[in-house]
Amino acid sequence: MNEIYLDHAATTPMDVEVINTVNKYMEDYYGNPSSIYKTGQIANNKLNEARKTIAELINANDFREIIFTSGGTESDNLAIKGAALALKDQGNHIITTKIEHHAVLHTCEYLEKHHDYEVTYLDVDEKGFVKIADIKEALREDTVLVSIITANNEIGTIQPIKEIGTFLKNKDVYFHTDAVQAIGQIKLNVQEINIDLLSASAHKIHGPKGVGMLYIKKGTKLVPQLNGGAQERNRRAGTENLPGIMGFKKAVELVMENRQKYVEKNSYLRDKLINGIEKSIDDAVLNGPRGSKRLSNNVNFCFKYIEGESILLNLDMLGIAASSGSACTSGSLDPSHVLLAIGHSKGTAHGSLRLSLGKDNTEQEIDFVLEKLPGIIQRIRDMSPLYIKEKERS
Amino acid sequence: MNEIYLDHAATTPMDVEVINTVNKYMEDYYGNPSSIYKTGQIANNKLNEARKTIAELINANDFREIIFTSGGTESDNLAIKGAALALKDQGNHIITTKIEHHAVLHTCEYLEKHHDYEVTYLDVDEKGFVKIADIKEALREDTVLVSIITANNEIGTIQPIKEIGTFLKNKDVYFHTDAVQAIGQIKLNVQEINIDLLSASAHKIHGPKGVGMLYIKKGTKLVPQLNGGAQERNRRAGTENLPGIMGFKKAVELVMENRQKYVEKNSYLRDKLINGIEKSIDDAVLNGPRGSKRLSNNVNFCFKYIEGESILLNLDMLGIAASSGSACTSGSLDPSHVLLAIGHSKGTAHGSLRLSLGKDNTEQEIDFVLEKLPGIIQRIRDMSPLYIKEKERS
Amino acid sequence: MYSEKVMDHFQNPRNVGDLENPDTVGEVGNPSCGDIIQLFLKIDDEVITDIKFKTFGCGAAVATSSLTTELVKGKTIEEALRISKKDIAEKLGGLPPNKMHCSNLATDALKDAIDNYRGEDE
Amino acid sequence: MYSEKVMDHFQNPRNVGDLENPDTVGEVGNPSCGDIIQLFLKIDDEVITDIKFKTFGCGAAVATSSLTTELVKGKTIEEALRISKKDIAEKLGGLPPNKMHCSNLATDALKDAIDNYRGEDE
Ligand SMILES: Cc1ncc(COP(=O)(O)O)c(C=O)c1O
Ligand SMILES: Cc1ncc(COP(=O)(O)O)c(C=O)c1O
Repeated sequence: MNEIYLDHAATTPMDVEVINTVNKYMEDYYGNPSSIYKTGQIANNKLNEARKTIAELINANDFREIIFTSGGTESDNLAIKGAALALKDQGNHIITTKIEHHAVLHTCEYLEKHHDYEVTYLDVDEKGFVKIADIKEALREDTVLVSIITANNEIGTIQPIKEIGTFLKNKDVYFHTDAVQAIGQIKLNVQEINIDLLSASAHKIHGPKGVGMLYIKKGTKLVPQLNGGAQERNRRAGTENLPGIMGFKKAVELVMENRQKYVEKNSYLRDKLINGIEKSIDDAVLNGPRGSKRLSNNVNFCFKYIEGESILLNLDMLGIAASSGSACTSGSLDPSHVLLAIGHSKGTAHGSLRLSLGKDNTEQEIDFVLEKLPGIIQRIRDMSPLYIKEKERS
Repeated sequence: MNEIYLDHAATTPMDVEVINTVNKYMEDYYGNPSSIYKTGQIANNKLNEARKTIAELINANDFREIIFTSGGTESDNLAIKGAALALKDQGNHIITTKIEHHAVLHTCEYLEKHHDYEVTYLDVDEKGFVKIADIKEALREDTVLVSIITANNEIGTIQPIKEIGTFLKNKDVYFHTDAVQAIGQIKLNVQEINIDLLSASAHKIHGPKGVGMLYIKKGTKLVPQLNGGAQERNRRAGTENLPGIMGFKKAVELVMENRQKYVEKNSYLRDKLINGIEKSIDDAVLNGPRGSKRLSNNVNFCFKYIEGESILLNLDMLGIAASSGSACTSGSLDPSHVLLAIGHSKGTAHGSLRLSLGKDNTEQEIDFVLEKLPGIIQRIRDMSPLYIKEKERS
Repeated sequence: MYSEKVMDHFQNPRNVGDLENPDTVGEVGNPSCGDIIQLFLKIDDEVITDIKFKTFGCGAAVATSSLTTELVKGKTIEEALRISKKDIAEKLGGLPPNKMHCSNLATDALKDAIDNYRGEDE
Repeated sequence: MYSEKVMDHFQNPRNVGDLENPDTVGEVGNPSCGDIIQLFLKIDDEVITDIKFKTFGCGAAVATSSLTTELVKGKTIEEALRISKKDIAEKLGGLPPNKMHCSNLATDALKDAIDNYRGEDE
């Protein structure tokens, strides 16, 4: 049975060119980039080449504005804790949204708990959009940082990041965006958008796991969070993972080369999935917006009366890998904070299914999912006490 | 020109078996270990296999006591910040030594600066040993953590870690040790030694860069430092780097298989280097102890009247890769804190050279170094105003 | 994650559905928690002669419901009440640590049904 | 890290050593900082006719010493004093950012030597 992998928002298979790159660097470039002998200096030059490629991806002004981390989570932690602590004397208020990734939310909670910061978690509308007016209202004298996700990992909502950046321009706050889900699909221009800090992760774009980056606009103050050696210009200690970083570089090159093509292909498959599900399954609620303000690879539905994990298990039996915002997949009791933030009841939020596309998904795979999903949903609903109740009601 | 790599304490070339392992997992195991579908569950099982191997290496009681990080630096940061913050209500005093790696020292400084902790930095003797009596004296009611490096990365001193652990038993403090340099060479038994937290890094034992681990004895409280997803049982967020972790596992297997053989070989080469240098070069001071209390792969000398970077550049011209505790190699003004701690003047400390052996170094390589080094030292001394002055004096 | 036995019960749940005129019904959970289990029982002279379930919930919730119905069918009420959540988890070849709470639900629902039957609905 | 020109001067330093009866000597730095530069000059009618250096220090310190001696030999004192650290760094094809302070040392030592020569040892 061939796997139909539809969980690219969680992680992506590595591109074969990326694997080959990592391989080459594992074999031939073991030098420590901080050393002055040749193998070290060569490694250091390679590191800087990788910075240049990534700077190009987001149109950073200078390759030295890119530092490498162990992934999106670390980048978010460094950006938020690092910037907040650096501006401690200026204030202790942070603005973010209710639909951030846990890497942002739990980092904010850490600052609340361990450093007495106050955090405003902005509401979003029923499609997941943040309103500029809400940011405006939340801004205070002592606000030091605004952190807003570029595109949501669960429901695919792409925020009006440029408007937000423009609004924040000349305000005395740092603007951070978690672009982990966005960089593979959206052309971002940090200078134009006026971003101070931007997080990304390699394994979401067919790169290696355990590698991320943080864009730090020149002049942005940051208290390092991994303390130790002088690597990354004293902003992130630890021996640099050159093979992984070069794999990230290669993955970014492939994004720049193929982005448009994949976005077009995936948008088509995405809409086919959305339309097909809406046509064949009752009481299926699309989460997030439609069209160009939705990530080209994201499909997310709540199927009423049922619970998400059962859907996943049934799909898995057919070789379809997907994910859910159901609490039961995470071991907690609360379902996805994102689905609650867009207005779902907990009961409905438990029944969510996310299908996230990648570059290699085919139309046949989508057709197969569309063929099987209605039966699965019906089978689970037939078992559900809620489904009956609803039907009796009507 | 073939490189003679003698900087294994900085980083090691990956073993070909490790490369093959990483490769295999890059190609075939892309599943997200937190997911419930098969590829995810398989990845999760593999993660746990890796934990088991590493638990075996250090004789941990349970594989769930091992969590993965991005390297030694992160492990040190997590252990120290995490434990200190978890015990905040119990006290805010930490004991460590003056010869820790920067990953420990700068982390302690972070806690001093951002969380009002008090840190006692213990002196060491002229060979780099910590005295139990000093720990005893430093211990206070409000001490929550003692962090002492197992074996020093610069001068190779192996601490009496078992005595320290025994002394700390039943004291109400956590005991952390940075075993980054040690695990490849010394058989450690965390249960016997009574260790609560132990840091290690894969790339120091011919494993991949960007992967580390922290042993967290069952019941040890820890405030997570990378906040986000629920990975690593809520102790370290971020998508797990399975290929890297499996490479770490393989490297650990190779350590268990070959440790004794390499330690014997390297001890022999180490002593040949030490004796040869002492015989052929005047005013060369060995840093650190001799014999079994010294890491089998570590050679470190101060050559008086000269500065370390010049030595490295001259060695590099001959294809010999080495390192120095000279400030000029790090861009700061102060030379190695370790060399100062064992009693050297700044001037002498600037003239240090570390040669650190690895499994593939040969006796011919060592002979070549011994043949070339005296000429290099003499050439630099002939340029040095200090050398003349000393000679005039005598 | 799940044992083969859990997956077997999840894929082929025994006794799904409801009974036309049950002698008693038990229900625990609510949609916000993500789990609801309903049990429908026929009881004849203290013996559970038939039982069906409906479940809204995860794989563990479905499997524990299914196994519970299988175990208690034909047993007396007393015997049925002696089945513990631990028995259920063990008979399923274990449950993941974070799913242990699900294994309570089916036995709780059974207790609820029997309480209702005996009129002890406190 | 270092440019080819720096490495050339480091490998083949010009004018290393000292002079038997120098007309003046300049020295800056100290061992704790990791850099000392000594310059020995012969001066004839305001012209630097010979110059030698001794350096304790890193690659940049040696190379800047070497280049400085090369540049000033044959020049008048006035001309020599006009050579800035920036000139030195540029002529060496640049220095790494964290080594910029080393490029001060040689010009400072030259200034010290000339100050000493003129008796302006403040
Ligand atoms: C939006 C977003 N931010 C952050 C992360 C964390 O990235 P990583 O798992 O690479 O640490 C993810 C992915 O899990 C994500 O989707
Ligand atoms: C003793 C010691 N601790 C910590 C580290 C940091 O490890 P890493 O570079 O893997 O973060 C090193 C190596 O640099 C080390 O030698």
